[in-house]
Amino acid sequence: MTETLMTVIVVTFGGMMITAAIAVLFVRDLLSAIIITGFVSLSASVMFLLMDAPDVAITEASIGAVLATMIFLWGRGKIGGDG
Amino acid sequence: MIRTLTGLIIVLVLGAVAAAVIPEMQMREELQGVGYSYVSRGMDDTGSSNLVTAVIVAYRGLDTLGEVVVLFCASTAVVLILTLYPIGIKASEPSRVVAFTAKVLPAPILLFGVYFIAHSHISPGGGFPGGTVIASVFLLVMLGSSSVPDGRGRLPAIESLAGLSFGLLGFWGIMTVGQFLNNAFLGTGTPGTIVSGGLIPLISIAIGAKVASEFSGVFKAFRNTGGTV
Amino acid sequence: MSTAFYWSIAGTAAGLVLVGLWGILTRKHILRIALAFTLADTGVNLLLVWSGYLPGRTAPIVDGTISASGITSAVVDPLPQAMVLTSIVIGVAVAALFVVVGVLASRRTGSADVRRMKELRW
Amino acid sequence: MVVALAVFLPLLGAFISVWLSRRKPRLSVIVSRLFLAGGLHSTIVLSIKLNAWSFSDLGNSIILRTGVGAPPLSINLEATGGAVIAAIVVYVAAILGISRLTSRNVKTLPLLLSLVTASLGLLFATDLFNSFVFLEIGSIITIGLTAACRCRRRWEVAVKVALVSGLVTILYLLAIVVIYKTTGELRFEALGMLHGFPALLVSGLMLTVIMTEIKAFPLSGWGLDFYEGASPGFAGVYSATWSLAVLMWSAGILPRLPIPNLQILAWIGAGGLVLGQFAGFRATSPGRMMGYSSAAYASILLILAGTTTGHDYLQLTLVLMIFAAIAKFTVFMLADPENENPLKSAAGNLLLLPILVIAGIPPLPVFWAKFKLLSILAGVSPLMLAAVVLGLFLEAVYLLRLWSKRPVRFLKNGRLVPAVTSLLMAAGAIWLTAGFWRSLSFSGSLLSSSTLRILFMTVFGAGTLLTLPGAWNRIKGERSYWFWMLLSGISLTFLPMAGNGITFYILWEVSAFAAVIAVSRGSRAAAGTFWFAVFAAASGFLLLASIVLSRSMFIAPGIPLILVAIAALFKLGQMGAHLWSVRAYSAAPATMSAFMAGTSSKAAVFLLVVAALGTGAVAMPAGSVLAWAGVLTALSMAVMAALSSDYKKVLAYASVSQMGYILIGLGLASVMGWTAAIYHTFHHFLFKMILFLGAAGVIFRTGTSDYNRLGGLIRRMPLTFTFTLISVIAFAGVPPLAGFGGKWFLYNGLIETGWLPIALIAMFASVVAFLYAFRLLHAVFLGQLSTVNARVKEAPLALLVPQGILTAALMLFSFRPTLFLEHIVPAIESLPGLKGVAPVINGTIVTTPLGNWNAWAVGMMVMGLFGFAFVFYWLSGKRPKHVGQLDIGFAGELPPSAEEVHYAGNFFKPYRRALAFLPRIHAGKVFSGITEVFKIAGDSVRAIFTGDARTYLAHSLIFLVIVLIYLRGGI
Repeated sequence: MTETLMTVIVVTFGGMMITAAIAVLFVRDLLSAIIITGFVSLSASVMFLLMDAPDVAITEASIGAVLATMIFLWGRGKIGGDG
Repeated sequence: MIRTLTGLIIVLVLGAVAAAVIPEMQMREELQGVGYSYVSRGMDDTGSSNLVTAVIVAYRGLDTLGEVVVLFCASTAVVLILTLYPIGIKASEPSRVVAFTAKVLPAPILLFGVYFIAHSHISPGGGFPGGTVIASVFLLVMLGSSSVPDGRGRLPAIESLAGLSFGLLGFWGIMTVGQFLNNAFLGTGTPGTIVSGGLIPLISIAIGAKVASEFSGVFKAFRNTGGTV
Repeated sequence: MSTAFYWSIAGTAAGLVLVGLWGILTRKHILRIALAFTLADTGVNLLLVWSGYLPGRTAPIVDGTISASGITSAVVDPLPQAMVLTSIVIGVAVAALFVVVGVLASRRTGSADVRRMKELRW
Repeated sequence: MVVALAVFLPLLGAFISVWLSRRKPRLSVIVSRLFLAGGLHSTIVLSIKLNAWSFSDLGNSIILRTGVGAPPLSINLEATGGAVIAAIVVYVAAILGISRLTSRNVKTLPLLLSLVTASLGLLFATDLFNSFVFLEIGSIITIGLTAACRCRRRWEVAVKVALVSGLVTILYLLAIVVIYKTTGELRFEALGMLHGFPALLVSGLMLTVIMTEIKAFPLSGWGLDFYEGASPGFAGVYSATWSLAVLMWSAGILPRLPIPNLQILAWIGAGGLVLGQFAGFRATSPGRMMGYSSAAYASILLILAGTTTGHDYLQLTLVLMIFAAIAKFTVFMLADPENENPLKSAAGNLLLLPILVIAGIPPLPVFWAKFKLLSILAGVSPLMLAAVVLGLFLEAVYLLRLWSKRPVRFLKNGRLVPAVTSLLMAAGAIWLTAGFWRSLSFSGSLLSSSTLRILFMTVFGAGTLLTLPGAWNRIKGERSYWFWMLLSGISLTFLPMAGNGITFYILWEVSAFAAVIAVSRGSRAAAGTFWFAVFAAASGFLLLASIVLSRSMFIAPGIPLILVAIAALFKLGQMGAHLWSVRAYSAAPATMSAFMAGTSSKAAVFLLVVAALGTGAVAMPAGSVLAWAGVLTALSMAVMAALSSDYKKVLAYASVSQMGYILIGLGLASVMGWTAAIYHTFHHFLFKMILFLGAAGVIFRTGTSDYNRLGGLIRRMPLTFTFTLISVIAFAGVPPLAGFGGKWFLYNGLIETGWLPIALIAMFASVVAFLYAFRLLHAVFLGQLSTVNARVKEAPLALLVPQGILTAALMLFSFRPTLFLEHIVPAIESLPGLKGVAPVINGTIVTTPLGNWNAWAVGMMVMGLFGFAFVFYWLSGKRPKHVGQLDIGFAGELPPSAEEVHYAGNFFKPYRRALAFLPRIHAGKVFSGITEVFKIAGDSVRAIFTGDARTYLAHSLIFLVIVLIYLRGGI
């Protein structure tokens, strides 16, 4: 994997993450927002991997992405509604 | 709308003002400060070939103890609040897919989690992700059955024991070499083997058990409908 | 070239922080605010790891490919990674508590809108 | 080892209790207490090892190494002396608060225990990231316990705390990124290694984090809501554990912030103090008041960080923070948890001590720190000093309101907490007072003339002794107040012995607040106490400001002198401050009114004398201001007295009016004027005491002070009447009795100086004085006896004997004024800076430029004439006809109201009409105007706390942006 390729990946990922983050704020449906947040976390975990941080990547994937998303989903189920 | 714009302006101004720091944050070629020392001495000091684990569990074990306490407090608080004000839903009969998954997957996932924990000083992983993975097994089992599993007292007991053993390991360090949470006083073994890194594996197990029992407790509380927990 | 890589990560991370802060300031649904916090948290964590990142090196795990003597020029800084591990766990712990409190608060006030939760003021 | 036990024993307890609390709840509480007790023991051992109790080597420390290796690789916990003392407070609060917190749910135990560990961890932390972890533990526990306690608005509070701590997390981590990236270090020392913009960015971020965490204005919104909405049990424990730890931690970080000029912190603090306390001034909920008070302490911390260093800094922060924490803890623990609005039904009596501690009243511990802080600020910037004094005053006002509006209630249980904390606060007071003892002086050097010193001490001492017996006679609804009156009197008695400003100030404040407490124990006290307390606080703060501004010596000319003059005028009840005096005199227990009007008001005269002497003499312009203030008060208050129809109110107005003459005398700055003032001071003491003690007797027997329900008491209380008659003659200023002497000297002085308009108004005022004196005698003692009072007895001996003694003294000095003057006049002549000629004393004759005054001859002559008239009257044989009070001659017509029927009703109707041309002086309006301005200011400030949690977050971010822009010197 060349550095150029890595840069391209990172720039693409970064752009997507920021777009997704803005989408989290503005998308109507709360469920989508939660899932997009999970996606951002997952992308971050990829970025951690790219920055030579496998421990962090594993933790971010299992805790930051999966667990947090589950908690948010639970919360949404209890509150309901969008906003 | 006005609020959204105002917020945007505040945030953008903040970003613009803080951006002046960029020239001072240039990329480095060499490790600096304590990072260099960790890398150069880490293996000799701790016997852990995973330097991140060496930092987490050995050098800065106090942070990790704090981290354990954070999780402990958060889970205690969540369980406490949800016990006082139960808002769970009655567990419905699980679908067959879920029930099947709940039967098949636990064993491999459990193995995965245990590996994370036991090998934290050799390879990526550690007590926190390992514990979370194990807790997800619990969640899976719970989802696969129609009733809330009756772990009355058992989860807190594991939690207590795990926490106590972490704490007592800390005091052991103080009593032997006068340094709280020191884990290298028994010798550090050969880096790269499973029995190495001093007490790191033991501490990882304690952390893993604690994290697993805490998250399991939280999952259970999420499903609590007002019965006794 | 690696400079571009380096700074694009920082840019992404800083962007996430700012978007997160923006969301915290402007969203009104309590869970959405929690999501915004998670975004900002993710951004900060990226920044932390980034602060210890040295391009062209490997993860701070010693295996057969790294000689003990040349290790200081072979791996990235482990400390920020250790801090981020802590920070991720703390983040999720706070998020869980926040969600639970938020859920109960919105069930009490009948709405998940934080603007409705200002009985206490002045 | 000991440090590890101190920090981590509670954590082990928490780990155990999470399991035990489910199995054996009671046992788990006991076990937790044991763990806490063990930890407390360890901290005490530490404090002894560190010799922390001397408060002098607070920087000493014992280090606990953790992990592997040594810093900067690993993390140390450093138990410094100051942190250890704070840790002891944390433990004590946790042990005392445990039963309150677990009374509903034992499962909160692990959280409480972890909170102790987190607090100690933060107190001992030496590493930035480590502090972050502890901060997070604390926030999580705060959220959890807020939500778990039973209080109606817990969810709202929990959400707000969670949001704010989330933001703090992000900002703090950003700071850590910058710090680590640029220095490669995480210890506190790393802050000092920063340069250039990273240093400024980190400073801005850390400052925002700290100010949000310690709830400093304007980032205090969430804290206010927290204190108002959280359950008092948890709020109390929080304030003495976590909040204390965060404050002490911040105190460690703030001076390390890498900004070029740390003094900016002090300005942020001072500005926040004033604005925040303006907002607090408007708070209505007790919990919120406590929140504003903690914002005040946070601001003070910033001020300290910006102006003090080294040992002073450690000591001041420690003393301020721990005692405020203990006091706040006590206040919250006194709240009644069963009540819907718990703090509003707090135990009223026990609330006083913690509130006085927080307000910083001497000699309570916080005072010493505040005094030292103000002394330091006087050298930094007078503007900052003014801001801080104003802020502290506003804080005192709402704290006093909190106390004075409390209904009296006692806790059914839980006396242990106030007992222990009161003990701690008292011990602190004694400890610190002992520490500062060397700075006190009782050489009496403030007033060089020993004669005058003895005179004032006699007045204060005799006044206290003569009123004390009367304090045992209480009417229904009054609570025991003799102790407070005695305390007030004792401090007054020592006042002339004060050798420097601070000693004077302490005695002054103790006396004033003891009087406040005594007044508050009257049956109708609610209305009067608050304003009395406010003016006492105001005069106290003015005095304090002038003392610190003058530096060591008592009073310097210029602003300090003006402040002292205003303080004294407030105390005298002059210039509109009669607002408090009239209310307080009429609300206080009757004997207490006598003490205040007759005795403690002379303290202000003493202050003015001292102040005038300290600056050579009152300068001419200031003197004429004083004189005009005096004469206008004399007139307006005399009019008010004439028109009032309440016994005690009349006396109150009369007192204030008489004080006006003293002011004129002092304002003259001549020997004659001062002779008049001192003479009048002494004689006013005599006759006002007689009058008020007489009034106390009447009120004690009849239960009322309303003219319309009195009358004809001459036959039931002949002795009281006699004494009252004598003193009325005396203070009306008619020869032969003593009141005349004062006026004689006064007119001499006025004519000598050429202040004729003042002389004319003063003369007119004394005519009015005659009117109200006349009315008083009539309304109370003459006329028809009310049927209600048909059986009242003569006043008790405890009141009569002092009146008799005072009357004897009055008669003696009336007929032989030279006995008094031959000591006083030389003393006044010897004072520096007074102009004009002195009266010459020759035997019984006093000679002034206007003529001779032979009191003995005049007295004899008047007595002779009086006797002649009496004999003539007796021989004429005309006797008054006895008419019952309700025996009315109206023909079949019902009188409209009692006032129309009563002899004394609308007594001065003709004069009221005649005096209508006089401008109605409503000085009260000036103060209500000021209050109104304060209210508007407060409302506009506190409008920023909208209650929307996101606004609070915006405050923090906007503050951060502004600080960064400021530090960068522009965008």
